[in-house]
Amino acid sequence: MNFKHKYVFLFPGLFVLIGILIFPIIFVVRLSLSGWNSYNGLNFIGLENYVRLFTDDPRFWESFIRLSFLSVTTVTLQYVIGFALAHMVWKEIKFQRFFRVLFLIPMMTTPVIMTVIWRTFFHESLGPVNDLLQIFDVAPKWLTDPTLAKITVIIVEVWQWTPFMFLLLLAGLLSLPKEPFLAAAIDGASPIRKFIYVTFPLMAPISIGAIIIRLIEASKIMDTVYVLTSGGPGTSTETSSFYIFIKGLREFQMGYAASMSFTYLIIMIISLTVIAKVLTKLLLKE
Amino acid sequence: MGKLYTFLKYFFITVWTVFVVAPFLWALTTSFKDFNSVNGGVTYIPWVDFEPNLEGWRVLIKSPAQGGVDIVEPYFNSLFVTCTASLVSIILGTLSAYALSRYTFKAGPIKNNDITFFFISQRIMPPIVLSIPFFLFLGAVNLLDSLFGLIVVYIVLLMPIAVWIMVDFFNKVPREIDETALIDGCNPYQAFYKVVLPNSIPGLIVAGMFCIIFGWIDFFFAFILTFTEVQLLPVKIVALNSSITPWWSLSASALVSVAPLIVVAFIVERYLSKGNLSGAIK
Amino acid sequence: MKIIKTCLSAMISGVLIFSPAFADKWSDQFPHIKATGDISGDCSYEKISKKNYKGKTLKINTHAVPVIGQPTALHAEQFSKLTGATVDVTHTPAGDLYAKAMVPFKAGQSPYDIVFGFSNFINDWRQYLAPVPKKYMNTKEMKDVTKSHVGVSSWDGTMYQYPVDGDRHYLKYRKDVIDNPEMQKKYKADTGKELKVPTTWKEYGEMAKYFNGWDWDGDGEKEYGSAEVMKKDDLMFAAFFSRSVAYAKNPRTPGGFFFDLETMKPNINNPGFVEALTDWVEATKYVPPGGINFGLGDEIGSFGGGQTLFSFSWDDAFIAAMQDDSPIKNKVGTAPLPGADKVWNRVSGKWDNKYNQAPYIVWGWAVGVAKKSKVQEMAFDYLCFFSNGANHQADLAIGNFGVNPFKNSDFDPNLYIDTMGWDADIAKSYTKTLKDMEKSKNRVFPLRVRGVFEFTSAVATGTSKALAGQLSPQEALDEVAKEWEAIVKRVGKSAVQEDYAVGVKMEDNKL
Amino acid sequence: MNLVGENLSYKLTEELQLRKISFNFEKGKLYTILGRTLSGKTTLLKTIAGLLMPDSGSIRFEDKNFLEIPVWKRNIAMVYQQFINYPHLNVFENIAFPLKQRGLDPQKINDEVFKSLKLVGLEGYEKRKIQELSGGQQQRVSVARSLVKNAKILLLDEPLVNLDYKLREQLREEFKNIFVNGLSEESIVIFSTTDPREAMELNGEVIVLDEGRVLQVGAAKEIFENPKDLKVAAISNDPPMNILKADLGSNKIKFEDIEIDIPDHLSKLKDKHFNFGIRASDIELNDNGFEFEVELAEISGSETLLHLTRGNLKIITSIEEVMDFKIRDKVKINFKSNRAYAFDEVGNLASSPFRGSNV
Repeated sequence: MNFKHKYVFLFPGLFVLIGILIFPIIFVVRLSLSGWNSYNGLNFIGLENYVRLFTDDPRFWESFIRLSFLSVTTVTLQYVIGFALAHMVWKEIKFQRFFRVLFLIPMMTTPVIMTVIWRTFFHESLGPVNDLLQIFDVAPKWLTDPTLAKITVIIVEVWQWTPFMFLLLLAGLLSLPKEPFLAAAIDGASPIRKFIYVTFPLMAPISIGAIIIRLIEASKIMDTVYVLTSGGPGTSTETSSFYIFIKGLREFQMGYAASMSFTYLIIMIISLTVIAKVLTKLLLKE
Repeated sequence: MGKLYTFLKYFFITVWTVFVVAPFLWALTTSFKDFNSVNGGVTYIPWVDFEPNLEGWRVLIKSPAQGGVDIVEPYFNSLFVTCTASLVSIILGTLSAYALSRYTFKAGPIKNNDITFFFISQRIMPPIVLSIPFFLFLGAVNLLDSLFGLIVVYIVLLMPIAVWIMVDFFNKVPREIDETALIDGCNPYQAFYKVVLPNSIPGLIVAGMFCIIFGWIDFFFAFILTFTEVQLLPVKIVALNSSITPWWSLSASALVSVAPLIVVAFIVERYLSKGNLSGAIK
Repeated sequence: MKIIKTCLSAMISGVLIFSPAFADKWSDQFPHIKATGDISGDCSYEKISKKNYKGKTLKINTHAVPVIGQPTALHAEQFSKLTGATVDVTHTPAGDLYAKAMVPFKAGQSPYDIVFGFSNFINDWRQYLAPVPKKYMNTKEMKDVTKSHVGVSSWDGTMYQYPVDGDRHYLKYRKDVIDNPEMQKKYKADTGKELKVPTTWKEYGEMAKYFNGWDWDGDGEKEYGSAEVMKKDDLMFAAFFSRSVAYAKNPRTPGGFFFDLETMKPNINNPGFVEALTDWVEATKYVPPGGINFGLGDEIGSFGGGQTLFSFSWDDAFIAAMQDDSPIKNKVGTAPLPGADKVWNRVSGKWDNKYNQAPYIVWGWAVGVAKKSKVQEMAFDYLCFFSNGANHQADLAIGNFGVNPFKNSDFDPNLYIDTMGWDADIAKSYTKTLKDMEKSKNRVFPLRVRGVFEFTSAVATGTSKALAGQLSPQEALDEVAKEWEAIVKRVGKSAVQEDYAVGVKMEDNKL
Repeated sequence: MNLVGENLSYKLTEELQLRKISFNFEKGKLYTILGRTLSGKTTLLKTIAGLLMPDSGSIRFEDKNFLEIPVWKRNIAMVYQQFINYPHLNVFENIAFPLKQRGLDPQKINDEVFKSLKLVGLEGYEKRKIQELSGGQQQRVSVARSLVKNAKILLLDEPLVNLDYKLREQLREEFKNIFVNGLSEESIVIFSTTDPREAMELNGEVIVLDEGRVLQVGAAKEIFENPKDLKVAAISNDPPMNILKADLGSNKIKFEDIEIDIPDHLSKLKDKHFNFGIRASDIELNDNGFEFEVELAEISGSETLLHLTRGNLKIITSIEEVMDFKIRDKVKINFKSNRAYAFDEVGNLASSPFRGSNV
């Protein structure tokens, strides 16, 4: 099928998007070539910002590595847990509707607000977690130990966004064709074999899509870090987007922040493309 | 084997349920606390551990002059902006997604997948930096601090999600259905809205839900692009977070702000239960 | 000045004695000022009610409710009733106030007529703000503002920020422990030292450590030594400077606390600052669990909730502790920031082994009127009204309003004894503490050079790495110094120097 | 007035799907497009329907340039091998859909729908949802929908292939009646299939398609009796015709170590080397025949297919009864050589039992 009507379908959305974005994107590039900050206007300083970024800012690259660690870990956990949960409430189970709705809800909370709740939750002297853990005579430093603080960020992220995976994967499971399962049942395959050889391969395409989109979202991880730890202790939970936020809106080095964002964008596009390719190869066995 | 699996299943579900519910329960009790019952040691149960009061909730409807935040108007603003932007995004996104799923486009090296990725990639850029150009852009067209301006920006935020989900969805709807409609005398537009659309409701529901969620929870653009005329819920609630953290009213607001979306969750679940999500057509 | 003060106290005692009888037409209408009634002045209720701003709109961006946000909204409501103006108020979290106003400023817009912020925003904002007109400089209310707060609100003699609040860092302690003879005996027995209000950071540290981790007030909960802002956010650097002034602000070496004004070489990594940071790293051992992730809100909750022995920084924690429903009301005391037995002399390159103490007139709430505002007169009228006698006194009396003393007339202990029910000796030590800071000749003012947030953010990052144990104090501050030098280079040495000179002039008592 | 296609070519990505195809379809006739999977059948049907635009060539119908008419105005009907219906509509609404689209009045629609429901034997199902029907019923609905339009061109793209064996047999019979007898003189029916038997049974004009080319056009009987070349022979027989490299000796045909007598119709062959073709059904079990070894035995319906080997020879034979063979059993067979074909070395038909040597 190929009619000229296709443009009528595609263009409204595409042009609205481009129309709204063309100016901002061009401006970001222009901004990244300027020293726009609290005392400078939109001057032109060439590639100075990029030179600074690539030669004199280890903090950005450290935050990038931290971001990669955090996003890959959280997305992996979200995927595994989300898949497990979806698989469990896929077939008949008691209170199925209740669980399905319940498991969706964390995603619907506003991160900046909900993380405040989490902060009180993990508060080392006023929060319930350590209060209850007193029974075992331990008091983990949820927010003040460099390693544990990362884990706390991961816990909160997993709580918030596992529902995203859960929903997509549950929807995927519910739309699977029945025939392969019948065939597997006739062959007398065990549940584990059935999962490995039937369910999982059938879910591969939807898995790839969900993982990629979650990686995009997880890479912007910021609210959680901001509210929970402000990147601390030290710089141990500082992520790229949070660092860009500090440079941009806190220190108001907008030009520099723009160059970081632009660099970040390029790196993300490249790495997401690579990740998508690798995942396709791994999961679809092409 | 089966027994062990069932046991593990229920065990895991229980653990996860506790994990999901815990912060909400904590928010619920905290919402009835005051300064002393938060800061004087950990307390759990109202009347037993601490004397509950409704101040945390009252703050949400009191005027700022009385020390409240008055979220009523922002609540409706948020609903309006979120729903309108979601609706527009879904309409435009669905049309584009349909085109990308059904037709082939080629402009030089750019093909369908690249256009789809272009849509999705709009979500990669960190919002911090984009907010400044958006500010200038909306300023230039005189849309700052207006509902319409926010809707325009949210469309950029939400349309990629709609396109992504709908392309995926349409790819699973056999194209022979559209072809049959054409053969049966529908022009492409009629085929789209008489045949394809009615069969895409599950996809539209999921896409709509994601749009509503991502619109509802956005803080950053709402924060930068509004001043006094228009206030959205998250901005208003975050404005509570002053140097004396009012954990009680933040807790209450967290519960209030998630409430309308629970309705959305029920709608989505209904469609899930029907089992016809994600294009189960053949 | 004295006359006003006498008048005031007379009036307040009047209120106390004849309270039910006291009423004027304004306090009937505005219960907020029922304690005093309208107080005559150039922006009193009476005067402002003569203005007619019907049909005009005033747009204000202020801090979140209640701290400063609530009085803003409240006075806006009153102002609107008096003048017929429409006043729109938005509330923004502290950390975002700067950007919220700066983004439109840079874009050449001024969506707000009045913007609230911190006093150290002044250098970045002043080009977008209208100077306070002479008319308001000469009001009765303005004449009452202390010299240092006029200084904080002004840039090189021109006032850009309308004084509505006064802030400084000082020490807060648990009176019921420090003044308790039994505790004093116990402390003496265990450590061989006197238990008293600490005058040096070392004493502060020793006491905090001793009183860390056990239940010394018998409420069934463990208590801890000190609550401090250690979270790597926008306020952390201020806590560090509070701890540094004793070691690094040497009255014998004028010409710059943060930089050597001559060379613009950062002082930040000199032994004075390193000593302060070493103390601070030590302090992580006597803060409550999670203490190194405490922001200001946590500090207020922790000390104000009775969890710690000490705290320093802004007024709020003290005010919270002194609230009516607080379990430790009237059990807390105030004192100047601790000092040190030695102070670094950057000229001689040696320690001066002399006791040194210096107040840190840290930034507080500040507010300005946008240059592009079309309703400047109304805006200044509003601000003048905001801080008129009646409103200011009523605001002071409400702890979480965040309005703190900045007028000479505020240093009257009766104000706090009468309206807020403070114990007399607490109120006296409070006002004395504040007043003494005004008198001190060895003060530090906030850094107010251009790009100030680049500098303070570097300090926060560096010190927070030290607190987290990622770097030693010396390494951390060397890193900060390196960063500062880079910023100076980027911004332009002479530009920073020019800005900094204004602050140094104040510090060196030349302005 | 005919549906005439000339030199139609269509390219998808780099691969040609149709290579210069021409045809001339007359009204009132049934055409069968026979070809293997991916031979271009569906592409051709979609091109006729207007769903694909050929890269070159032309289609004319009723003296109009058909390519200029968009699909939705062509008045055609199409049935897919997948059972395509509108899942959001019930049976009645599905069948009524094209009529509503034409704007007919409700009474007329009602009559027409019930007429075609009856034709496909689905009376009483009109309120059912599509998902509640079996595969065969779903396909009946889509056939009914295509019939109800009374379209001038009816395209059926392997409508039976996704049904099970029994149902296929039954529907094939019914369809034949419907298409051959139930259609007006004005209609052209084009039926595509991979199954030669289906083509034979439908007994219309057959177009043999392979790799986007038309190999042979002719009546079903003609294609069966005189396949133009080896390819047609392969496509039009199921199981495919056995082709053995043979030499013509004096009075004997030799392949490998087997020698059989030359039947009359092969006696005039010119070439010494040729391809000996014999259908599986023309090989019979015979105790006096040649011994082969069973490599594989499969039972299909009421017949048994035997894959046999002897040295380098591999042949398939079908036996009209269900028999139980084991692998490596020895069987003896005989070739009904009077039903054998000869193809020259290039592959063209040299001689058939029905036509003799074509020289």
